[in-house]
Amino acid sequence: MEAINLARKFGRTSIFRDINFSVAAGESLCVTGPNGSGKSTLLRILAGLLSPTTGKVTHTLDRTIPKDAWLDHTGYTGPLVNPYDELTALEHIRFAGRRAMERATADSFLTRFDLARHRDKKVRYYSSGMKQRLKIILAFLNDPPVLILDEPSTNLDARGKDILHTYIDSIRSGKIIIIATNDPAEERLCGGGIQLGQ
Amino acid sequence: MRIIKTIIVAMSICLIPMMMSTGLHFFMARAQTGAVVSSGENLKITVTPVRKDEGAVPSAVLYRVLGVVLIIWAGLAAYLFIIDRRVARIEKEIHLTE
Amino acid sequence: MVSEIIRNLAKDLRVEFRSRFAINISLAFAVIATLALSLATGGIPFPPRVQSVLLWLIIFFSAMNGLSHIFVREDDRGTSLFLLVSTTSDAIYLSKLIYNLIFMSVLLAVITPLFVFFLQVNILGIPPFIISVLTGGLSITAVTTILAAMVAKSGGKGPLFTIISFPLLLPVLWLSIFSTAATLESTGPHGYGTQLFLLAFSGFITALSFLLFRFVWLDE
Amino acid sequence: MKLKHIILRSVYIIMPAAIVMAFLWAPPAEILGEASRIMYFHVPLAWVSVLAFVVSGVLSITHLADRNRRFTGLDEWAYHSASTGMVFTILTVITGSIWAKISWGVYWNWDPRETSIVIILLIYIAYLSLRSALAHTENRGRIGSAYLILAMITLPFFIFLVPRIYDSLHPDPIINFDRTIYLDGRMRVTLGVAILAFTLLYSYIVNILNRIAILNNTVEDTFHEDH
Repeated sequence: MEAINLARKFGRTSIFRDINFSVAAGESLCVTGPNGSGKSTLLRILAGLLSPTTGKVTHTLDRTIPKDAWLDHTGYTGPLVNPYDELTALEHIRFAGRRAMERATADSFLTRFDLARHRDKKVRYYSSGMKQRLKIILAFLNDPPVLILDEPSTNLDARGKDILHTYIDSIRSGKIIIIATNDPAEERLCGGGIQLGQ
Repeated sequence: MRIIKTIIVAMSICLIPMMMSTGLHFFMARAQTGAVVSSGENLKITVTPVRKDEGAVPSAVLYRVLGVVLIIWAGLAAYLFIIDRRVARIEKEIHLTE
Repeated sequence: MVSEIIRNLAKDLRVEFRSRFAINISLAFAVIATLALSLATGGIPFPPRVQSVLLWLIIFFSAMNGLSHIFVREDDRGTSLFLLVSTTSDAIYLSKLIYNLIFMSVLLAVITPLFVFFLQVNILGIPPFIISVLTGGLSITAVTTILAAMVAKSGGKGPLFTIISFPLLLPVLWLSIFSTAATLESTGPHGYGTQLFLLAFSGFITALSFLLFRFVWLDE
Repeated sequence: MKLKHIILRSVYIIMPAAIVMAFLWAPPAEILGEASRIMYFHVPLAWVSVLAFVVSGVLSITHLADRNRRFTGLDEWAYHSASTGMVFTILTVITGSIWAKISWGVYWNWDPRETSIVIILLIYIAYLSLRSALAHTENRGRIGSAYLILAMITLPFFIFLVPRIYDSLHPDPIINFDRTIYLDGRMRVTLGVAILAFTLLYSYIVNILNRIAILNNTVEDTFHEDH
């Protein structure tokens, strides 16, 4: 994945400009910076949810992928990705799974993130930490080659963070992982980093 | 994805003559049954000029209406002219500063 | 693509079935309007032309109450980003269109019999009547689905949906009123010109909306 | 001064000429008499309404089709065209109903032509309220453009079909069974000049609005760069 001269404006306000980097498979990248420096915006541009005002992002798997198809090979989660209140965890997994999901796979994800007991509970009754775990499961679900995680450890307790970090470590090989964070523990997970807001 | 889109565009283009033909068919059917609302038969406008009194003096009302229309136009024209000049001036200033 | 549409549709049906309030409000509106009309007339039947106008007015306003909900809900609950991450915009449009068609058929299935029952409508040609009601409903749904997405993007501001739908629906409603009145009035052989036209029109508008949807739903 | 501006500013000469011609030079019509002179305002106004509608639709299509953003501000241009068009549409409706009162005896009778101009008016109202509801969102231009395209593509079916389904009181320029307007030579020239004058007026107003929008944008841009 490569980004050239990215800049983004909202209306007339410039958020950031001149961002250049490239990430290869197996590498990871941390985006850090104070609040309001455009971390989330940058991540949404990389996921193809927004377009940059100027500049260009290219995704290359075995060939260059058109922008419409980015989301097919990207797992994205962030503070604005909210699950449906009326559905249970299992129903979410069934909805977000691109391929027909085997029951065992879904169960292994739920067990790993300590949600197995709540799999048939509606998300309406979840605590914010449980919701965050579900959101992380949904991002990892399709085993995408690119993972874009916006503040993944928000609302997680120490145990939750621990599970997340070990899981990220275990799937690291062959994937591109981009994390926006302000947590020093998480910055250590990444190979490289971009600092925004200077 | 491209293919699906092309098919859809082609389909919608095919629909246009179909819509036109069904519409016209509908019209023809109505015209044949004679169920036409023809309240306007004897009211239709015939805009043919009066040839006889071509040299006749137009009435005073006509001049009055003409005057009113010209005044309205003068007001609008003045307004537009002022705005145009102001915009042109600012355009010049901005080009000077750049 | 097809599997995405099915996944999305199953999810929408499940979510909507669990909350149910959109369809309840639309149906309650339709029932109240029909009963109020019937009560006001005191059992004297209207002429067919007026009956047809009233029927389409009730259908139009009930539809306006409910058809935008499927998009507005996604934006209200903040789930639209999750939806976008999980499926493509084309699948979103098609699944929402199918959902709205189901919604509209439920609405028509309740409104029409109720209306016929309470306002003493004497239908002379039953199959053409049913077909003209169905094609009218189809056109209304086809036109308003993309408009519902626009309204959702503007924050679901109350009467905006009715305002922007009305000019585009006026001709459809006009033709539907006309053809429905014809089926109420005459026993003679019915041409299906208007119904065919509306069918082709909804196909055309659906194709156009499908092409335009990505510009409405995706952020720039 | 550029040629474009010279052409646009010629409206200051052509418009009064058209007004004077309409009142003094063109002969009055047979039945309607002097009142027929309203034709030289009503017909050009109606023409400009439709023109503005089509122009804003075409600009919207270009705005959406232009993926690499080679042109900027097309959606604003479409918006200006639509809002100017709306004023002209209202004037068309007013002059039309005066004419209708004089020749048919009623201000309004839902003639198909009247219906279609009212639908155009409603579309403009809907478009403008949609745009104001979308204020401060990034997608404003694109959603507004999508609405105008939908409106522009659906309307012709009804404009061309409905007058054929119902009989029109208006002289029909498309199929003339027996209701063509027979115009005198001088009337024809006056009408042509009037149409030219009103088209120029419309283009001139849209041009000024565009220039103001461009100025606004550059001023705000430089302001944000400074701070």
